[in-house]
Amino acid sequence: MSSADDVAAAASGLLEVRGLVKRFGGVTAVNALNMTVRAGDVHALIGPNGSGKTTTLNVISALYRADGGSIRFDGGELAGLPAHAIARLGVARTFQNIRLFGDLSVVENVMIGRHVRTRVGFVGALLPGGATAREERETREKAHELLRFVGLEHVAGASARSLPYGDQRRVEIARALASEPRLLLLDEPAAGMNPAETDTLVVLLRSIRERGTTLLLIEHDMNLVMSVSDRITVLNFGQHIAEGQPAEIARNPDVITAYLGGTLDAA
Amino acid sequence: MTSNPNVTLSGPNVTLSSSKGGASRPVAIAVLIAVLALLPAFVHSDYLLSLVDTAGIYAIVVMGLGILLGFAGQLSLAQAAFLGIGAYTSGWLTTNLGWPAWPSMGAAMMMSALVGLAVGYPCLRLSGHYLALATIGFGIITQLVLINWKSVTNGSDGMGNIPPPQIGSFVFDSYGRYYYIVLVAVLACAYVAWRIKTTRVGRALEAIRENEIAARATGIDATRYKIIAFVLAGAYAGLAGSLLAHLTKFISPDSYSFDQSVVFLVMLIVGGSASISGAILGAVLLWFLPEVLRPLKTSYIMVYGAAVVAMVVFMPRGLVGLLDTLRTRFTRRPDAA
Amino acid sequence: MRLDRKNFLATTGAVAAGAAIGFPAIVGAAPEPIRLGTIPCLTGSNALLGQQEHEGAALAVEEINARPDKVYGGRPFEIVEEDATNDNQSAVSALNKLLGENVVAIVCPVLSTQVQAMAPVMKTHEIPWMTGGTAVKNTQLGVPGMFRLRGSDGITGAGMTNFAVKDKKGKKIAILHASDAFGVGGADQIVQSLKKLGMEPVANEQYPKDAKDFTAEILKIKQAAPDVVLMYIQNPSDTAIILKQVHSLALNVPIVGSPSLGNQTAMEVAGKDAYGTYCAVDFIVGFNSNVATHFLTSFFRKYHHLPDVGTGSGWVYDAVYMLADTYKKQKGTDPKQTIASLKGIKNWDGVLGTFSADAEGNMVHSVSIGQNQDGKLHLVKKVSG
Amino acid sequence: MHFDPVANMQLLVSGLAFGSIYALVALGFVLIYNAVGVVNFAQGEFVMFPSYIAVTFLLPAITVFGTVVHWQLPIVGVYLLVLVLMVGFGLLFNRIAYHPLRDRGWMPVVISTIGVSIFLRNAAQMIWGSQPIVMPSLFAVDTISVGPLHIRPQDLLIIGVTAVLIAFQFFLFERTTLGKQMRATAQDRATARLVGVRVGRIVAITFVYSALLGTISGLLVAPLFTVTKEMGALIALKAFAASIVGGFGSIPGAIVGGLAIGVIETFGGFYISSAYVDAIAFIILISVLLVRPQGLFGERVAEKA
Repeated sequence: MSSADDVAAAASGLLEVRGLVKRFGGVTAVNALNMTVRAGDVHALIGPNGSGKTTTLNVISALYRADGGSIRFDGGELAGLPAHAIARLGVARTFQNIRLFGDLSVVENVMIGRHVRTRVGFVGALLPGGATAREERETREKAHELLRFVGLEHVAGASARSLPYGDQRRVEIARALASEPRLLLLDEPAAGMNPAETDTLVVLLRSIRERGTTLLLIEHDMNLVMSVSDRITVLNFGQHIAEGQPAEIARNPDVITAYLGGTLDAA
Repeated sequence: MTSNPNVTLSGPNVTLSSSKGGASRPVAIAVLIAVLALLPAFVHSDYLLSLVDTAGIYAIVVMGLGILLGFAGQLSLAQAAFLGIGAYTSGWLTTNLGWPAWPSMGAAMMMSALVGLAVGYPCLRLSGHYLALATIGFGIITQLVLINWKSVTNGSDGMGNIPPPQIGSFVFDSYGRYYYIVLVAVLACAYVAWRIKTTRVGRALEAIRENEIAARATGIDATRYKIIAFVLAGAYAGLAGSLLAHLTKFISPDSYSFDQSVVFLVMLIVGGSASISGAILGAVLLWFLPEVLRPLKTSYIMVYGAAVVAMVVFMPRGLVGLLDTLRTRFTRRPDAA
Repeated sequence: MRLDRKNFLATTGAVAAGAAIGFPAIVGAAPEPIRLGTIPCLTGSNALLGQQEHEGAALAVEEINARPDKVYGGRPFEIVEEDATNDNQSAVSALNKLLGENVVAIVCPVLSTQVQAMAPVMKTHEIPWMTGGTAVKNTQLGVPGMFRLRGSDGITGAGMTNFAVKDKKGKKIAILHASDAFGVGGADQIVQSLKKLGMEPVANEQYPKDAKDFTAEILKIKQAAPDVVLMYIQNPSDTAIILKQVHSLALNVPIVGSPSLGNQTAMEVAGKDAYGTYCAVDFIVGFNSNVATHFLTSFFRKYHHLPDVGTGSGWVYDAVYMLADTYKKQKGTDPKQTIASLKGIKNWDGVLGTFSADAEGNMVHSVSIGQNQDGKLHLVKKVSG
Repeated sequence: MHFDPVANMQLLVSGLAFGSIYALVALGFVLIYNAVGVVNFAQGEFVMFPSYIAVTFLLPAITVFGTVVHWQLPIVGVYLLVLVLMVGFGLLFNRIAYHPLRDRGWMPVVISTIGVSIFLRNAAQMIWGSQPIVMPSLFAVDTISVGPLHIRPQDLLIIGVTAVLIAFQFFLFERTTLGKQMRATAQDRATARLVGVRVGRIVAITFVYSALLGTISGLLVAPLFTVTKEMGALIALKAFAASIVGGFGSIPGAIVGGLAIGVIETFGGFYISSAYVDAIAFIILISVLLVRPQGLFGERVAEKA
């Protein structure tokens, strides 16, 4: 890659990770990671197990505190901000091991996703009618609309826990989308899905991108990665070993070595 | 795998119980309130009325605990201490400064809410059993302060001559009259809890209860909302404490013990922790249960203990869950096919 | 309105039977019993006190009902008992329940805080209230018909102090007391009595509720090197444990305790550790009237253990007998009339001594100082308040 | 208040004795917590109930259900009998209060153990009445004097038995298959089940062992405390505090926490205020929690996202 490309990428980077370090005890999980996610892209973060992908996502969304480096989102520094503030700035996410509000209904899960886009506080809640009722109605409508979008409107009233695995993942996505994020972090969205569900997911991810949401995606399913990604960053042992378009990555010898000599011929 | 259509059974209106409960719900509530308002016209026994008054006051404490534990998932075993703080604030203001009862009640609520804030803030770092123990510690310390800070609390002797509230020359000095104050307070507290539960704040609290990490990642300032829950639980208990003080007119530190906090917790869990009607039902049932068992003489507390175990084992979602199940069983049959 | 299911069934049964044979149910019925209310703490951490209260009342009623000379108008006593449990709220509801039960007099719980919590309700009912609660305040609450059948903390505290200072020649007095209302109230009375003598306690230690280790308190008192230690404690179990620890920590000075020290349970539990200690008591075996001797023997026959006369059973026994005598004398059970009669009680002989009512309703005006000699209490002297 | 070395020694012995009891009961808490992830609020009754059973068979005469019985048996036999009965008690407790609720999270179990605790306390009152009962001591003398120091042999016994039990527990957990299975169950029940541990049985054994620890604590303190239905309540609360100060789930933590609370309380009662002695313990506890939420010996729970 030429340096001119880098400058261009940096100029339009929605998320810029520079020199990111995260240690657990003596283990360095993420080591001086650089990564640029361009606005409007589907950006995949791949690497073997234990390469620090999820840790990177967790540091970006402030579930872990970074031990060094910077994370700039739309020009502002994220490192040091609490998780909820980052969500407020427009970074939403899903989790590798699904984290739904299990006892609540599907639509309530998505309504909670609207939290940062709604205002009514404690005092507002006590006042009957007016603005509160309107906002409630809008929140609910918006939630139903999103459930339609992910294809789950028919289970809106069911408890989130009662859904099959694949549907739970889609509820998580709908919940994340409810905050109208500019950047959506997806941690292995296809895990546990059957091929049919994965196909639906691909369609869904594409349409999310069409809505103008930037995606940063961790995924093991290389078919999925290669078919939806605009750019790919490859991690190994917490370090960035390659970044580029899917085709470049598939040819990169370092990447192939990292995957134990396997080939990424699926692309 | 496609999703199972059966899961839609409960439907959004049932599980959300918010705006559109159908026309029957407001009517049912109005009828219930009307019946409750007429109660003293039919019940003349001071004994029963005093039980009802106290049950209502306990329902307020338990609703407060419901907001903290049922909604937000934070276990506190210090509700009795907040009850005490409310009672003593009211008692001190009326007997020492000569305040009338009404503003004292407000002050009692504020005071307990403030202490709730002070306790909630450092306790936020703790969860589960750790939080439980920190609140037990706070409760025990509060009771010790009530016993030993004699210049303000009058120590173990307690504080007497707390005046009843009055409007003009109408004094709320009988159980029947006081009933209306309790009724209004219970309804107001239930309304507040219900509004919280069914709007954004309540959803945020429930999100924290269900999964705090996901809640934070969704943009919910968990710290802030947990403090709100602590403050509300404090305010509810403070109001209840004050109501109790003006009803009995005498307070002493032994009423605000750890054991009493445990009783409130049991009331909530038996009623159904995430539900407002559950909190009220639990409080009323477990306050009346020992009274009903009185004819068993000394063995009744034993039976009460066994009943608590049985209720937890056989009614997993509390009384409210049991009622829900029964209702579903009787109303769903026609369209079950 | 009576809520008791058994009574309801009995009444309906009688009415039905009466209707069946064409007679009104009243005719031929046994004389209506005199219903007497009691509110002991039967459950909770003060259950021991409640049990003793219950035993005293039950014994008295059993005896009276068997003695035609004591029964007024052939009407037997019937006890309506409600558990005051351990908290004020339940005590008040127990009281409210009793008040709906058509009782003519009520024997209060022995805990003074419960009595005070009940006071607002008691004020609105003019019936005799018989109490054993010793807080000075109890008879000053403005409750019409309040009578105390034991010496108040004022009398006891002054008696203990005077004995310690004058008889035991104590110059340095230490106090050890419980943190409950009884302990604190009593300790305050002792401090006041000392003040009257121009003295101050060299140590005034309070131990917390449910404490089991008193090493810290006892060592602190030991450091103050007192001549006499005064103890004001209600719970007999606490008393016994403290005496054991006083002994094992070798605090070898005269000890003068509140009535619980001379209490049967405490003496049995403490055993040798209580030998030689003094206590202020309402009652000492062998130094009271025939009434007392009779009470002790029949109590033992019925319950197979000795009563705690002062704190526990004696005052309740006296209360029931006093009411029986009064009903008989005034030929009626009208509560207002009874209050008036009780106010006029003079030199009435009971288990706890001779009762005379003063203006506030206090009936006992002196206290005995006893010494535990090899497990038995011996009268040292009688002191008045 | 002048500094007095003798008084300090005296306080230390007493504090250690009480601390040992807290530690023993705390071990019971920790075991159950480790095995099933809940706090047993009836742990205090695990101390109280066996004490009553013991005095029933030890005393020359005792009132049971209102009738006097004279069962006076030799002390060793009684101790064995109580231990056997408490094995059954532990099994029954598991069956009634825990087993039906095992899949329902920790809150219902907490409530059910509270229910059992209420039941047992009042059952004890029904059976044995409200009179405090003295448990005869094993020792002929109450106190031995070492120079100016007065020591109760019972205190030494408590400290000694606790030390032996801790050693036994160490041996059990580190050296025996049963202990290893208990540890495996504690750490990860699903995995334990996979490798062939009969989890249900191990949980039952845990309850039994915890009941036995309570029993031994009860037999040790009863001669000092007198047997009452309330005797276990405050010990249990302090032991609960001790186990949290030490770090919940940590066995060395429970021991150090128990001893620390015992000693701090006794010294606090002497040097600061005996009126606030319970507050002292809890203030220290809350401070420890705020500085080190995982307790002194607890492992920092790895953040998981």
